[in-house]
Amino acid sequence: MAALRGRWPTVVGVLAGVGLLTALPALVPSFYVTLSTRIIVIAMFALAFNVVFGMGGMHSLGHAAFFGLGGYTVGLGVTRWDWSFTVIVLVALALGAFVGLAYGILTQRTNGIYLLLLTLALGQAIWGLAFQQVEITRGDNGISGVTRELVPLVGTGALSYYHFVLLVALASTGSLWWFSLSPVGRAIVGTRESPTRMAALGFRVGLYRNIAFVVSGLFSALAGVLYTWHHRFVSPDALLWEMSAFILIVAIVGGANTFLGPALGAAVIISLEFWVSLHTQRWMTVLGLVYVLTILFLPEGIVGLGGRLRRRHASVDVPVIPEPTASRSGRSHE
Amino acid sequence: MTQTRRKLLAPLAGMALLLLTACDVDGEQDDDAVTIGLLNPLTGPFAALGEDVNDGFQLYLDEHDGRIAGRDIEVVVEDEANDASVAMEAAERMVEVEDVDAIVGFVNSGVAYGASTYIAEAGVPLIISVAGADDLTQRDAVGNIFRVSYTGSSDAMPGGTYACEELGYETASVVGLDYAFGWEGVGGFARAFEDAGCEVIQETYAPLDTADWAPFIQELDTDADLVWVLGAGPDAIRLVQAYRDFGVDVPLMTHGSAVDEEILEQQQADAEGIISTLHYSRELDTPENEAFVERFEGTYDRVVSRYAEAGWSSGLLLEEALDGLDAVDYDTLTAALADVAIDAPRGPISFDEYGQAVYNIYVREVQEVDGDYRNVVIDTIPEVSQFWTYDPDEYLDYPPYEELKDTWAGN
Amino acid sequence: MSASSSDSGRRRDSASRKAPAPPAVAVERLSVAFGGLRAVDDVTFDVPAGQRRAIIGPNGAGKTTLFNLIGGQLRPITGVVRLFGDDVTHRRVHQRARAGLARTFQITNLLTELSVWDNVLLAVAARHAPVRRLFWNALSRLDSVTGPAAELLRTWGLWTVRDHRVSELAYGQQRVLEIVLALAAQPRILLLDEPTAGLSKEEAGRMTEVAAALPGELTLLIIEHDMEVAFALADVVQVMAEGVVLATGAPAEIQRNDEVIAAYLGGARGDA
Amino acid sequence: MASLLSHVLNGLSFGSLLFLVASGLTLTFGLMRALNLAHGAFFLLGGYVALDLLGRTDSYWLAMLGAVVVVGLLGVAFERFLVHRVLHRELAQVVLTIGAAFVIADQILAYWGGRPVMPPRPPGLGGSVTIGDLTFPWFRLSLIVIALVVFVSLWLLINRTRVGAMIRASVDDEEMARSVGIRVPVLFMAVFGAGSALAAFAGVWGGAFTGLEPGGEFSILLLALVVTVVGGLGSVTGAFVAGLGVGLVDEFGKSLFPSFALFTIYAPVALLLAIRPRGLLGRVER
Repeated sequence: MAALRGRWPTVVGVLAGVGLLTALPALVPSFYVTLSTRIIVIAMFALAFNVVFGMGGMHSLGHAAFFGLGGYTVGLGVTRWDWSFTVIVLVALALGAFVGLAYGILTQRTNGIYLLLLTLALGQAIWGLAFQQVEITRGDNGISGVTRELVPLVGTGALSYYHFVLLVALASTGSLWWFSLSPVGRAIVGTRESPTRMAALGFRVGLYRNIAFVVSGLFSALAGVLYTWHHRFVSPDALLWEMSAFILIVAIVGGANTFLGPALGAAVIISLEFWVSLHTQRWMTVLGLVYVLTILFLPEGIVGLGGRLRRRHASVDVPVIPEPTASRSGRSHE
Repeated sequence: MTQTRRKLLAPLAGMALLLLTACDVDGEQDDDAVTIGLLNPLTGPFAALGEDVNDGFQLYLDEHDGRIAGRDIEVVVEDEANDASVAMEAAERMVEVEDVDAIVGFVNSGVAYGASTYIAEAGVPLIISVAGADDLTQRDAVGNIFRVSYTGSSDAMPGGTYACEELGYETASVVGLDYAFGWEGVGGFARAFEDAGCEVIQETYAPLDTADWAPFIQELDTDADLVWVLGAGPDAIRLVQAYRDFGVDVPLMTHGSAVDEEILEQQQADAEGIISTLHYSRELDTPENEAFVERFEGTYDRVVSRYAEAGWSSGLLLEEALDGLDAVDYDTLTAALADVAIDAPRGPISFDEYGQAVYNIYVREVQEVDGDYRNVVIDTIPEVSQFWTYDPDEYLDYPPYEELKDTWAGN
Repeated sequence: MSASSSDSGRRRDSASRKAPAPPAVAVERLSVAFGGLRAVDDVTFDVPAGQRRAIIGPNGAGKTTLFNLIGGQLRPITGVVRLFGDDVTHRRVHQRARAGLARTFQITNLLTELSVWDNVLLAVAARHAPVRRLFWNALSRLDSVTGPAAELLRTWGLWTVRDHRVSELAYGQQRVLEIVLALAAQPRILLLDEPTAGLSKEEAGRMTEVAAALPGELTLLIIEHDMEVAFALADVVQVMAEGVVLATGAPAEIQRNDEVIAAYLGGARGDA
Repeated sequence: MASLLSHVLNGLSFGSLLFLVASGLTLTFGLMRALNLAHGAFFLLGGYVALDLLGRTDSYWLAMLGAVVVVGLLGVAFERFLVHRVLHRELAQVVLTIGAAFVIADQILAYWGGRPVMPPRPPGLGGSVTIGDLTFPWFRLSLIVIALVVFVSLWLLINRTRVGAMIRASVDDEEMARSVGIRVPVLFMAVFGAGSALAAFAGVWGGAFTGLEPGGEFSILLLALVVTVVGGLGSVTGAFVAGLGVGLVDEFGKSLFPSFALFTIYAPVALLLAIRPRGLLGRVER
């Protein structure tokens, strides 16, 4: 198929983007490095979420569970059980994958609004656990003092942590990109389009839904790990349904039917939230209006919009099926 | 696969562009002006508390037309939004972009804990306006973090001793909300009550935001001489209502936060007769308090609250600290704050070496005063430390209250 | 599902004689009901391997329901379904597909927002278990998949529209793609559910030629309303009405069968 | 140890409140397949508007009526200009109504401030009744009566009136309903308006139990969602049964296990949804 040569513009685009993000700390005042780190972590979470939402077509409102569990693994791993960095990351990923599998199995028989409400209930059940098991999680006060000594090849400063997060985010984005193109990834997209057709082709639909949740849970937990180390603090809010609603909206605004859309959604929403709250105390009203207007005028999200414009211009006069070489093909007329 | 190129390029460029536009650098500085950051919640469940603190502080500035200790004061207000990640970024922005000289903030203890790591590192003096978690000014005390409000246990311990020694109650059933403030309040009361020779016979915790308090109220051991409650906000309203609804005729005593002025305004007759201990009451008849209450309620036409007093007092504290200070920087301001002594509406305030305010504790009783229900001051316990009558080092060796939860009754 | 008693009897007979090749599709006392109405009522028939059987009958005769029972989309209340002698009554749809059964749907059921190319790639990928479990290599780079896919699209004249979304295709092309997806899995049994529905006369003619040219060893069951198409394609015609099989036989024979004519013209057995 | 009767009465009264809170949500979903996640915000708005009117008119009933009408009309407008455009796209409804909840809650905060308030109890329902050693507040008994009245009237509206039949027809097959002359848009506006009015009524009457505060828009929503979902999305009877059920479970749960909290209800709810997505009595999607 197309050799790398044919995809030259894409490679340049990616390299330019990566270069820009790497050089970002030098371009902006140091405060915005912290903000950018949060954007990148949330962007990574949004991409992981999109494996279930955009690719799998499953409306999950309970993804904070993976994110928060990853965060708590770090919080407890550092302050209470003093695990090593590798153990913390492995446990977080295993936890994310395991809970992801549980979500997949429990949501086998549901779709649409019922799946949304089921994942909401699951997420809240896990939030309730963290909120209530006070002896372990210190409940509402959360866990602070989650120092970054354990994080390898990086000092504890905000700048070096930014680069660490960027590295991990790019690696995850790359692997999620390859995963989305892999047979399993395309099969997940297929189950979104038509589960009955995919089953008739020989795909075990339930399995692919589970894989989507496992992969999504795993990378969401990883994002949760980075989020806690970034803030050096974790509280039940990281598990609360409002975080699940936030990431859902980020993916929609960004454009869930594209690969990088949700990442852009994260940048747009967090920057907007930050910029608007500088200028008005009523930033919640502005955000609410943004969500309403997005749904009404930008249903496919910002990146999706590009797609729709492109499609509208590309002339869609489908040519009549040419006379086939052999005589064995139905001919359609216009 | 031609679309992939455009799909990849657009988002990356878009993301970078957005980051650049987000940083409109402002915050021009003139040299002798002092910038104070107000980082309290303006949205979410604690929005009212945050606004009271900010209004109290602003009112104090307005009384001195924007200049205290001979310096122009610039105020930067940001929303803590009851969210640790937002609060941390706001604190960092205040320090690095707005170049604030001090911060007055934090209502939610979880958020205060979250942001304290950064603030300790940055060294900017912080006056905690409300957040009550004990360890912020005890085990995790940091030189540049002060607190003008109470710790979870500080205003409860005097109540324990007073109930046992002065009011003559021998047994008590204690009820608290199941989060840090609840364990610390209940623990403080129980420790003092039992050390004064009386006995806690029942200990109950109800989750934050309990919708229906009936089951807890009906489980109360009515043989107890006293029921002591640690509740706040809407929980306090619902709790006292259920207490009266189910006709529990055991005297009710609470931590002052359960009958805060703005809560009492909703409780009205339900709260009649409740005795409580707190470092402030609207009915204090000191000249400073009368002037403060009259100005606040005149300017904002809502009843004054201890949060507003905390904002006003922070202004007073900063004025005293800035007075006679030639170079204002983190260290000089922190050092100056450490040994201020002022007469605030609540009475005299100074800081102990952990940064916690030392102040009077008032025993109040809810009485009807010309048609309205007020916390009438019936006794004063002067100059109370956060460790009450215990030696600080000995007190800090006790296990933290979260580990003492469920251990007070029955031993 | 109660194991039908006659099952043991059959095994003894086949064991003693050199077992003849088991029928591609064997259906025994099959029934399913929707709220009291028996859509398929105690149906039994065999389709030997390689046979082309058209199933005709008025609307509501239970034809598509029968296909859904054979395909696994529906579970029967009684009866057994066997593919090449294997009892698949309790097997899931994807297991039957892997056993060599492919089908098209009466109402077009494609991966509409994906391109024609992606649809066929997935259909071909479905055959190879190892490909189905591949997490890393890009599906569009696997020669073992792209080769057959390209060949199929060229054969069926959809190569030029491979990059278009399925939703942008003409209806006729979508019906052709349904067949292509079914064939991509190199099935041994192919269920065609009204392949010519919604097509013009001329297109139907083309489709019939296409069906006729399918490989001989492929067992073909076609649900068809158009008598001409049915009789042109099928070795055997099976007539169904109100959930039961009225008659089965060579096309010529069926044309003369009065019961069939009655069923169509709404005779003795009441309106279909 | 409180008597069994008082536990049952507590459970039923709290359960009645839960049904009251969920009734509006069940109505809009049941009849219109519209999941209104701004339901909690309408609840709050009803309470705050009533308090505001009470301050001006000093008449409880007038204030309540005013609040119910104002919020009902807002519901009609909300359906007409926003919800109607996303009627069959459930995910779009979720995001749109969450956004609306943000806006309404923030405007309440801006206009009425963030201090927790509690609407007064309806006149005459203040005290408690004492039978033997059991003291029980009249107000909680009134909750049981009100829930019954609301349940019966909703059930009749949906199942026994022409309007109910027309609404169900329009939901099942909008084109068909239009073709037989049912003015579907007007009906949907009416249903959504009624749902919002119910939320406002619950905000006034139920608000005297729950209290009103910023953040209530989502805590109340979650209570309503649990009841609606457990009862079976769209089934009024289901919501009534589930409301009382959850109320009793919460009551007995708290008295038996000290650390029981309402949010430990989410795990069993999740399991129920996994096994029976349609909830206890939900109608199976056709």
